Amino acid sequence: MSESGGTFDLVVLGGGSGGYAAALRASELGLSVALIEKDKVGGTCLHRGCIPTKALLHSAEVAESARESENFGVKATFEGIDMAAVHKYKDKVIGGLFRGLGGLLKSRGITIVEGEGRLTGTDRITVGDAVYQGRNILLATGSKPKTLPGLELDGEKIISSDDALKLDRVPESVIVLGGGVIGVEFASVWRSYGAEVTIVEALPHLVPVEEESSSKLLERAFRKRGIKYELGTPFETVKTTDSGVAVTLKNGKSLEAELLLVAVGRGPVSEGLGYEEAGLRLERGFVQVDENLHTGVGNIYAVGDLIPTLQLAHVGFAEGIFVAEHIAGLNPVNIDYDGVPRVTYCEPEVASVGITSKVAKERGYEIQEMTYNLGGNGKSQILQTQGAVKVIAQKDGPVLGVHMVGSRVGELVAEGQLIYNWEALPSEVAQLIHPHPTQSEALGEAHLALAGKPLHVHD
Amino acid sequence: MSESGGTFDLVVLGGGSGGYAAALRASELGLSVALIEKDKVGGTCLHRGCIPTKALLHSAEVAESARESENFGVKATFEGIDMAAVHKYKDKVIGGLFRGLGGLLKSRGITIVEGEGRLTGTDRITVGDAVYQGRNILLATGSKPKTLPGLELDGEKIISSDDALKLDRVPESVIVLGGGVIGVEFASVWRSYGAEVTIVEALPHLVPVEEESSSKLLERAFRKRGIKYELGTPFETVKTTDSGVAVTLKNGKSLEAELLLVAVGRGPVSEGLGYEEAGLRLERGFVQVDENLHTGVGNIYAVGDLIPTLQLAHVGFAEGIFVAEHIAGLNPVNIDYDGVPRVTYCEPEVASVGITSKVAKERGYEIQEMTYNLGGNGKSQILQTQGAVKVIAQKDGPVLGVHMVGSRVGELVAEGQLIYNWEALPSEVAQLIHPHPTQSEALGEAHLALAGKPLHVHD
Amino acid sequence: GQASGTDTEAYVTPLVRKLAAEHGVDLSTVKGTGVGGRIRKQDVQEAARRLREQPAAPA
Ligand SMILES: Cc1cc2nc3c(=O)[nH]c(=O)nc-3n(C[C@H](O)[C@H](O)[C@H](O)COP(=O)(O)OP(=O)(O)OC[C@H]3O[C@@H](n4cnc5c(N)ncnc54)[C@H](O)[C@@H]3O)c2cc1C
Ligand SMILES: Cc1cc2nc3c(=O)[nH]c(=O)nc-3n(C[C@H](O)[C@H](O)[C@H](O)COP(=O)(O)OP(=O)(O)OC[C@H]3O[C@@H](n4cnc5c(N)ncnc54)[C@H](O)[C@@H]3O)c2cc1C
Repeated sequence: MSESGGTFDLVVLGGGSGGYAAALRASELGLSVALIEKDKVGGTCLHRGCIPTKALLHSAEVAESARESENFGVKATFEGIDMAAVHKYKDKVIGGLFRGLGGLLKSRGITIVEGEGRLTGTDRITVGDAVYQGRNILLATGSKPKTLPGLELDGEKIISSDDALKLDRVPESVIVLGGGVIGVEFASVWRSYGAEVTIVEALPHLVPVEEESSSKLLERAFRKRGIKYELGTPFETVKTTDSGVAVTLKNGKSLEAELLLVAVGRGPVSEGLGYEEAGLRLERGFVQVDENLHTGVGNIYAVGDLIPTLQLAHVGFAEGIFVAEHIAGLNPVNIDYDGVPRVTYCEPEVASVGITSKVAKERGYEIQEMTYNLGGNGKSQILQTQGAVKVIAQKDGPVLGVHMVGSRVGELVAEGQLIYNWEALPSEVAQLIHPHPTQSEALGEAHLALAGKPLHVHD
Repeated sequence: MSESGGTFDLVVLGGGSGGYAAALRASELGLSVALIEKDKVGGTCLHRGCIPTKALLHSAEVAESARESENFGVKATFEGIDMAAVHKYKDKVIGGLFRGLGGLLKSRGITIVEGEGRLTGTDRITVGDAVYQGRNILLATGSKPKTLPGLELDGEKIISSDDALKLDRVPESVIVLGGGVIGVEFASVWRSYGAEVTIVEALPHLVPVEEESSSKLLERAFRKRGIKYELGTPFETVKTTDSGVAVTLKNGKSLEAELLLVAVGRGPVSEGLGYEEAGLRLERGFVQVDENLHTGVGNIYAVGDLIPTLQLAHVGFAEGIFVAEHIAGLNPVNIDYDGVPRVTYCEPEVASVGITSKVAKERGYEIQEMTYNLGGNGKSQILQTQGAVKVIAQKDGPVLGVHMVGSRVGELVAEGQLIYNWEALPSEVAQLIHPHPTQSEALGEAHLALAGKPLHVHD
Repeated sequence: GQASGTDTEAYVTPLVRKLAAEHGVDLSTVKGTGVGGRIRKQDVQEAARRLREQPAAPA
């Protein structure tokens, strides 16, 4: 026997970045909303993703800063990492944000349903015995760690990012399978904590979706930091041993370490939730949607990691907001995914927005490029970081891409986001002299040079 | 007997930010240029200003990071500051940038004249025996530390920023006279280095030209850091004692410390250089210019700290570039000084662009404001910094001002610079979801809220 | 108005808005060719060109 959970303008399944952003925006627009979450609102990003990893990365930064303090005239001794204290710090940050989010959802009058939901019709979601009927349904059940065929995670020696975030010790040595965002971030953390780290990546470069020059700069920096990597060499097998894991690669090499982190990507959470039964199209588990994020069935929409768009929290936010505005009849502009900023928060950071030079050429653009080396940037010299800012523009046209490597450059990509999305000409940026001495000047210098008026640029 | 130094399209007196930027841009535009510098190219900013202070501030950051390392799970012990090593680090940064600048000027074919110049006619500058004739003259002799009437600097116990940058020890205690940019930056450095610091400011607030809410946030942060301040209390006298200085204030209070830093502003370098004799108008020593930076005499222009515009290196750059383009006939757009970003690099940083709410009201704007507390910003929580981003917009109109306080917010003002100068509406910024988790999201959130679609905002 | 955030006008960027003002182009008459129907600078330039070529309305 099922009871009624009520009828809402919008029923959202999954309280992660995509789901809760939609719920917030819809309630602002006067819609009644139920948000169903089986675990904790905030989802992967807040509890097992963006926030905890960046807390680890910041304590890694503190460790490196202590280790290199004498370069800056500071006498300090680095003695090690106290993982219990790291977790305490990390959990405090998460806890504060979690309480804030909970309060926010409540204050907007959103009905929060705790429990596991299932799509049981084109306009309803069932949680236990209760049926939540929605004039519109939003699926936002997110993603979970993937692995390779035949590679089983044991949570002890062969682990996912979920396990890695709970590790109670600094491993002696780690093999990181996958040189994408998640892999290089953990590699960076563990190296700063003192571990021996080797990254195994089947493609020819670390962060392979980035501009090739960015990958190369990151590889150079990682080499200097003593992070090893095997590129273009697929994984073959792993065996657990008494002391850890023994990995063999397709090229015959074998590696040993205390741990293997499997960071080969994340797959959608879409099985057993009634999606196919309701007639949704799934591909490799991802729910397929049109440009309005509509599934093609009833009034069912889907957002976030569940659909095959960029797996980023702010994409989830943007998609959630879009769906809320769309069903409220606001006619929002479709998301330009090229214009979404990407940040990899390892040390040094990698950030980009817009398209790569490769894609620009594929699309037939005639382009101009300018790379400004951070060696010429005062603030970067003060931080003693290396890297570059590369700007790609259409010949006599707007900026098409911004690609950066260096400590803290993740904060600079917000300016790049405006430049790309507002289709600024290099000359329009060059008109504005950036504040001195900041790292943002490197972006300014690249635009000055592209506009034919280089300032601190060597030929 | 005078010999000829040659005739040039442009003769620049002073090789600081303003002078060298003009020289570089003029030479790019095909003009012949002589650049006369009595000391070192790069001027105040590179040798006694922006760069050395930011190096000290970064080593202060490293010290604080070591001191607070256990909050982040890092075991490290802070043992003290090695001033010799701080100077080595600072001088290495300066040296690298200085060599780069020298090479750049040479590679552009600029004639560098080493020596002290004097305006000896409306089209000539004399250096020793040599006369450099210019179809255009640019005066860029910059500024030097000022003091108050009756307050004499001895360079030992009563010092200027020039002396402070050379100090071979961390003082036990310092009184900083002046709560403007330079004063609060040194206060911040010394406090991080372990000194007892008291700031004396005659006006009611620290950084008194900033938005009042920014001043208050800085004051709160300084109070927490144990930096003392006396606001709205003019200085009366100082006496040197055996152990240091004894200062009395107009309100009767007296303070003692090892050192007194006088940071009450900088005055133009314009005396004895032939400026008045050539017919230039000076006010309180500042050379007066029109909106094209022309002095009204012959083809003589002036830029940088010598004229009564904002005393900032990037203002010098912008003005130098403007003059070069103007004399080359390019008809450049006049500088909007409200649109110049300002950063104070103490801990926490203060950054702004556009106008304050006070000025907005004086100009008759009806405004909307939104303050986003960094308490809601994930990355700021990870950094454990406090502060806020305040955005002021014209009612139903563009953004008029961005005002921020918090660690590292100086890098965020570059985005603010585009928003202000491109006259963006809050909704145009709100359309673009910022990368998560970055501090730049706080700027995004403020615009989302102003556009009527708050995301992570509590009512 | 823009500040309410509930408008259904197409999204324009400040640079496009400025260009339109400079050329006297009414944005509500311009069809965007950008992603999701965004009005791009080229669309404004094209509209401005058509405005210029359009014969002056009889007085
Ligand atoms: C280690 C790591 C680091 C990352 N770092 C970043 C970063 O720095 N920046 C960034 O932008 N992105 C980052 N991401 C990606 C980001 O976390 C995701 O893109 C984002 O969380 C996706 O949001 P979502 O709402 O689609 O899904 P999720 O956040 O996964 O949320 C889905 C929610 O649905 C709930 N749910 C699932 N099934 C049901 C059900 N049947 N009933 C009820 N509830 C259900 C889940 O419990 C979960 O709370 C990172 C991810 C990882 C793993
Ligand atoms: C402690 C401190 C910190 C600062 N921090 C910042 C900051 O973080 N950001 C920022 O934007 N600004 C900062 N400033 C301000 C910045 O340094 C100045 O605005 C900038 O240097 C002005 O440039 P200028 O070219 O006008 O003058 P200057 O840099 O002063 O250069 C003038 C040059 O002219 C030369 N000169 C003078 N007279 C003669 C002559 N007769 N013959 C030949 N040469 C001559 C001098 O030797 C000097 O090199 C700071 C200043 C100080 C003091």
